[in-house]
Amino acid sequence: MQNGKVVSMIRFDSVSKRFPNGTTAVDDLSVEFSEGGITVLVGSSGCGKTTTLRMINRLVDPTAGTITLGGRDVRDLPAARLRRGIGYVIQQAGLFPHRTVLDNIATVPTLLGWGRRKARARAAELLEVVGLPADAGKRYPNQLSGGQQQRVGVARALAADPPVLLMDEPFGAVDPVVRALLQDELIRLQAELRKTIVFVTHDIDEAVRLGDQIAIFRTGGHMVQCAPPAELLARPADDFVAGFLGSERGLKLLSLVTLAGVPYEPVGSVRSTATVKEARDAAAGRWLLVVSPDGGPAGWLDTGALEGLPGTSAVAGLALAPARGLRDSDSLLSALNETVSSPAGVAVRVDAAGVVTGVTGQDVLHARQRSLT
Amino acid sequence: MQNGKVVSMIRFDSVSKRFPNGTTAVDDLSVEFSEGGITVLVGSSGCGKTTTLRMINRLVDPTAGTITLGGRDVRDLPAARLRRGIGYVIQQAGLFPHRTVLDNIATVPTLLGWGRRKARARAAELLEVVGLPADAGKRYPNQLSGGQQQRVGVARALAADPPVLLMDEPFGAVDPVVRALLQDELIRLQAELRKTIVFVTHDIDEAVRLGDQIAIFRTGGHMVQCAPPAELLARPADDFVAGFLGSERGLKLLSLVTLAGVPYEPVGSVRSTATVKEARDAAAGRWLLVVSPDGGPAGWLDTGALEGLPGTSAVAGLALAPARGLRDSDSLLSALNETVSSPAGVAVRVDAAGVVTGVTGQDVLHARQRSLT
Amino acid sequence: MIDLLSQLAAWLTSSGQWAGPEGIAQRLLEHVQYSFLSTIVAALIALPIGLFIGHTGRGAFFAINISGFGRALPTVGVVTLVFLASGLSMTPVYVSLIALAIPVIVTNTYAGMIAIEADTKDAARGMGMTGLQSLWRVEIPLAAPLIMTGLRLAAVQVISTATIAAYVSFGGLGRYIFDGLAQRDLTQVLGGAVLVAGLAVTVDLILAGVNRVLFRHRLT
Amino acid sequence: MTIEWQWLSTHTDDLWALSLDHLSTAIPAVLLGLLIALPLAVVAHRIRPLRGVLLGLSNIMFTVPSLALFVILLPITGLTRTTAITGLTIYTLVVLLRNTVEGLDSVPAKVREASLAMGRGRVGTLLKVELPLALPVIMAGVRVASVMTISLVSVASYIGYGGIGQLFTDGFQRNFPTPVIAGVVLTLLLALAADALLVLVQWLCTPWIRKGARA
Amino acid sequence: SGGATTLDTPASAPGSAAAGDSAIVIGTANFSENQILGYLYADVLKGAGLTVTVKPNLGSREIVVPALQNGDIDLLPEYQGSLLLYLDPKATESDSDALQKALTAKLPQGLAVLPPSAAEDADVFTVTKESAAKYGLSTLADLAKHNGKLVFGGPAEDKTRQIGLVGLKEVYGAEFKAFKSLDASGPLVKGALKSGDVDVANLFSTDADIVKNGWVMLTDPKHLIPAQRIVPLIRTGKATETVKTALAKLNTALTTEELSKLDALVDVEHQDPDTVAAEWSKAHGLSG
Ligand SMILES: Nc1ncnc2c1ncn2[C@@H]1O[C@H](COP(=O)(O)OP(=O)(O)OP(=O)(O)O)[C@@H](O)[C@H]1O
Ligand SMILES: Nc1ncnc2c1ncn2[C@@H]1O[C@H](COP(=O)(O)OP(=O)(O)OP(=O)(O)O)[C@@H](O)[C@H]1O
Ligand SMILES: [Mg+2]
Ligand SMILES: [Mg+2]
Repeated sequence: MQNGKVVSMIRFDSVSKRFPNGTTAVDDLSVEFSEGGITVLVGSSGCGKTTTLRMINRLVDPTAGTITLGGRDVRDLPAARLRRGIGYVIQQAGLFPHRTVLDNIATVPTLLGWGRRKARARAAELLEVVGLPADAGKRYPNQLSGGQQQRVGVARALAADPPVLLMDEPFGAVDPVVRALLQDELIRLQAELRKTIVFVTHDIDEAVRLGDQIAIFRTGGHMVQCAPPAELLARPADDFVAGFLGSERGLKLLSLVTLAGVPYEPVGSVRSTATVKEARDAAAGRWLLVVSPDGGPAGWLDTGALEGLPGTSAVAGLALAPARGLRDSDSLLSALNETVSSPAGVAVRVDAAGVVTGVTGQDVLHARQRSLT
Repeated sequence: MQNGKVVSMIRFDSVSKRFPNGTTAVDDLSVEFSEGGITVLVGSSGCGKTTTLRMINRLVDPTAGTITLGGRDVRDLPAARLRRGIGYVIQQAGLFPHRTVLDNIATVPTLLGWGRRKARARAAELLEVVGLPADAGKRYPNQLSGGQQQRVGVARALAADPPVLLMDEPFGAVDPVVRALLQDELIRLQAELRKTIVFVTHDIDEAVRLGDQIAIFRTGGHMVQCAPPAELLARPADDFVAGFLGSERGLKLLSLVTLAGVPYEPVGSVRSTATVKEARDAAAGRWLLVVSPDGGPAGWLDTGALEGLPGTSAVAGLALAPARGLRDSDSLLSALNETVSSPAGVAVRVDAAGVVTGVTGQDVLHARQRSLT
Repeated sequence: MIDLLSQLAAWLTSSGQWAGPEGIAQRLLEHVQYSFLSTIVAALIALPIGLFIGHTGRGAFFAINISGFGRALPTVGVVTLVFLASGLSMTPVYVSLIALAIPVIVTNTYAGMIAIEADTKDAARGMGMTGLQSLWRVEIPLAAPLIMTGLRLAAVQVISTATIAAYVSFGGLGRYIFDGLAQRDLTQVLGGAVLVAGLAVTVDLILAGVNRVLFRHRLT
Repeated sequence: MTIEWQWLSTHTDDLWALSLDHLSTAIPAVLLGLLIALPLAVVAHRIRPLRGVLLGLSNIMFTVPSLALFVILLPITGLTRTTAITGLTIYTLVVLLRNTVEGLDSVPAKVREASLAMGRGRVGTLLKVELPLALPVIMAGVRVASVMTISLVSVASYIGYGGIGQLFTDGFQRNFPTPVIAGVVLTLLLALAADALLVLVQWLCTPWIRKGARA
Repeated sequence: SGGATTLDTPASAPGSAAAGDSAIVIGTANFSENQILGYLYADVLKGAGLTVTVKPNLGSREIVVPALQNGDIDLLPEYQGSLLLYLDPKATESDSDALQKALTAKLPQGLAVLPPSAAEDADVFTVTKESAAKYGLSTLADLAKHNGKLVFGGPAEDKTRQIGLVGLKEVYGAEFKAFKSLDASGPLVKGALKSGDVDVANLFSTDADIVKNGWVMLTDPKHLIPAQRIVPLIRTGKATETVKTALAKLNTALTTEELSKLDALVDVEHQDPDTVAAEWSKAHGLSG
């Protein structure tokens, strides 16, 4: 891997691709995809994302310009050799239907002459890495669900541990819930593996979530802007980009900023084991935070509901509005969501152990202001 | 239509559907789909949405229970007659590939014996209603884009002006941008036509956007909750529903509430024709609102940038941060987005004519609190 | 070989060869007549069967297997058998040609019918068409290209097999093949073969053209 | 027309021998056809302009009446089984070629591409990915070709290699339906048996389809 | 049993290839009489201790004679007149000795005819009893009286050969309304004669159906029709003394009458040619 990082920067120099039928799929593209990071290509259908990707592993040859990988022109290597060193996850998995899952994953190791036993062992290992049960290995692709197939596709691309990974709408075919799961897994994997990944999608949320860098393409094969997501959201280059990022661009930006450093204020609270009298004493406004024995938020108590109850009766058992504790690593967006959802109009903050430390209200918006400098 | 409204309430009474292979697609469903409104059925794949829909026009017959339409059991009419009175938009359009677009749209009028001329005239009219150019009428479906085909599908269902419309993932096959467009059109159409619509989707955002009422299904054909979107977001019946609604449920709710009634505060501003001196005098904080000659917001001026400029020079030409004016009909969510995006941390409010009336800051969140009662 | 070809050319182009009751023109006419009649009758029998199976989905097993069965039926055997049963007439020829054509038409019609997307059939029913309306207005027009292909395949096969008429003493282009064989006249055999193949290819091209014109808008 | 059961019972040996003879013409014809069709199909599949030419040629050959074809071959290959096999092989090509090309076409572009992208060469992709995936369609062609060939062998009785077809000539000349009926039935049985066998072979060769219950 | 349709007689199977020069392959054309003759040849040769294979049903003369030249087969039962006309379509010889002489002269290198059998299976032009009465037909010369009125049926080759339309016109001045291509004394021509589709049919004299249906054979006063005595056509290399002697014995014993009987057994009784042949040669003490 260390070795991988050194040779894995991808650079396009005035690259164009014109198909014989006259379509210009990519138009004078110059860009660098940084090492060890995820570059996401987005843009509407037919804007040349796939073509850009496929020029890297030479499934398509550019009509002009050069592409270098770690400083070497990709044309210097025989195509098959080059490709064995680049993982490729094809849109909708593109698995070999006539091979078992294990054989699918072992494709590149086998081509590299690893020997059957070693290749299979590696495949079994990867099955675990992508979160599939071991017995899935013996099945055929069409015996798996769409989401599982996507995982196999990723595992297959990772099999020979290539420094570079090309992923073409790898999560395109699955429903939003499974998609979020797969994204989480990719983030987890990448934290460990630090591959140079080029990732194609047309889902801007996915791009913001995964990308260290986002390249926005426009029909005709022009790249309009290439920047880290926060910069893109804060300063879209033009109306096309702004339009593409959607009307809630400001809020999306909040999802990129964490709560770390956002101040919190003390909050009046009672333990869930307290009595009604204790609760009345602690109450400052209409809503009182109830804390569970482990120190985490149990919920918001409507103090109006205390009226008429005997002072000695227990708080436990009274109806609580839900409260979620937010850690410093949570995003401003989730804090804002909490602020909006909770009846008290504030988000409960907790420390790394989950113990309530205070609440943040309007400061969420102020924090946003500060991050805008 | 008036007539339509009287007879178009749809009611399920303990309806179940078990397919011969043993799958229970719908399980003991009792629900009412209100007249003149859109009821959206959501749920993950295979949970019985399509089956529920198809039982209404008897493409599927329930194994138990009764379905009434405007008080009459659907089984009282011959199936073909019943269906001619119910518009049906099939998943991915389902157009007749061998008929021109016009003939496709004229299908039901022709079946009803309207006569060729009249049916065609009606079809041409509908082409316009769904926003297709007149010359599209002579083409065949496969000469249209996915989004255009969807429109034809909707037009075909509307052709005989049926009081009831069944729409099965009508916008499933198109990209998000076109999808939003089609949704807008449906909302516009419905405001005019007030059909009783049953709409299937698995996109919760679409459901929230379109539904007067949302029915959430769970695999196995159980309906878990059926309620207006605001209620659903505020009070999901259980964890399944809450999970289905997504983590930013609170923010989604904001999209359903308008700014009407949310107070605004006066804001210091200068005309875009003002001088630097006038701007310095008007400034209260770092950011000053610049108003264009028509009274609308031109942008935020960083007063720090005024330093060192001659007092007589014009404000016009200085860099402004963008500001969008929000009307009372805009949602709290867009206001919040503005608050977060604008450097001043407030949203600019305008009246119906687009003239700046003031700004709203923290009150957006307070307004939310009020709406929670 | 060159010799043979030039003889063939001479045989095909000599004007005497074309005229008269034994001439090529007459034989060609007979051949077309046998083939046309057989194909039409086969279509009249096979189309309803194929449409019924395709429309109702009942008897699919039958449809799939009849094609195998039909292909396996040895034409020479059928001709002989029907000849022995019915005596010297055109019956054996027609029976065997029709038997040859039916399975092709049935299977293609059926294939055309089941290739129609379920969504489209659903749409037809959902719009309130009755079963027959759906069949006439949607299913048959959509299956038409494949049905035509079936007719085309059947016609070509029938034309090349209609030589069998000469086996039981009747006319058609097969006469040249059987007579040429008996008279040890290879040129005549070859001429007959070329004429039959030419006729089959021509009919094939014509039907393909008709297909293309009729269903032009489906090609995109 | 009555069947002389007596004749049947005294001729079982002959029927058996004829069936074997029948198959020893039909089987080599199909195998040879396959051997020729596979490389041609690969060429037709890869080189677009050649596809029309090759398929067109095989179509035209198919329209030549079988008897004439045998007779035309006689001066070249003599009165031998080779003549019968050669003629029948030419007929199998029309089906085998078309199906193999279609089979190769049916391989999803994604899968072919996946193979290339993993770093497999063109030949490797053909052998390890395209042909196996085309197998169902190719086998469908082999089934049709086998059944067709089995029924066509009888035409070769005109040159003495007709297998079961000899029964037709015999019955015809003696005005004796029994052998003819026996021949027709026997041909059908052989064809159906061959077909069933091929279905089994295909079933065994394509475990991924067999087990793809979920698809 | 090894019936009319098998490829090999059981006796021939083992060691036939190893037997080298002494092994003989007999071919027959695709009609039953020729097959019976083939099996008779086989029986007597086996009786003489030779290894014999029979390839029955090989096809018409046009297919079988070239096969003999190629060496695919060694021996073939033939008919004098037809064979000569096959070799020389213009030949006019008609009596047996002349034919034999002409054959010897015209046969290609490597082939020879052995002395003919007493049995003959000649072409006959036949009409139904009714036609004979109606048109007053008894000899071929009578045909000319009805020129352009009658339909002639026979195998396709009759149209162009001497013992057919050509000879009938040349010798008897007979002309027909039409010619119908049928088969050689097979079901087609007999069916056509029976149904009236043809008036005059070319049949073979040994055909049992002639007698059965009471058909009238027109006589041939001008000797148009050549003798059709049965001759073994053989590759010279195989014509050893043993073979000649054995076949000569058969040829003496076999008469036209006997042959007709054998034909009837096969064609009418549906017995197998090999069985019929075996029984006959055994009965006549020819199979050793
Ligand atoms: N082999 C080809 N020949 C001709 N044109 C092609 C070819 N491949 C792609 N194109 C065209 O090039 C353009 C870019 O295609 P590309 O596949 O790169 O788009 P994309 O951004 O990946 O789109 P999508 O989101 O639909 O996958 C399109 O207009 C496409 O039609
Ligand atoms: N004709 C049928 N025979 C047997 N089972 C069926 C049939 N139609 C649907 N089902 C089953 O019934 C269940 C519900 O199907 P339905 O089509 O109503 O789901 P859905 O909610 O519309 O799903 P999707 O979102 O995938 O369209 C599924 O498990 C499906 O497999
Ligand atoms: Mg793409
Ligand atoms: Mg559905």
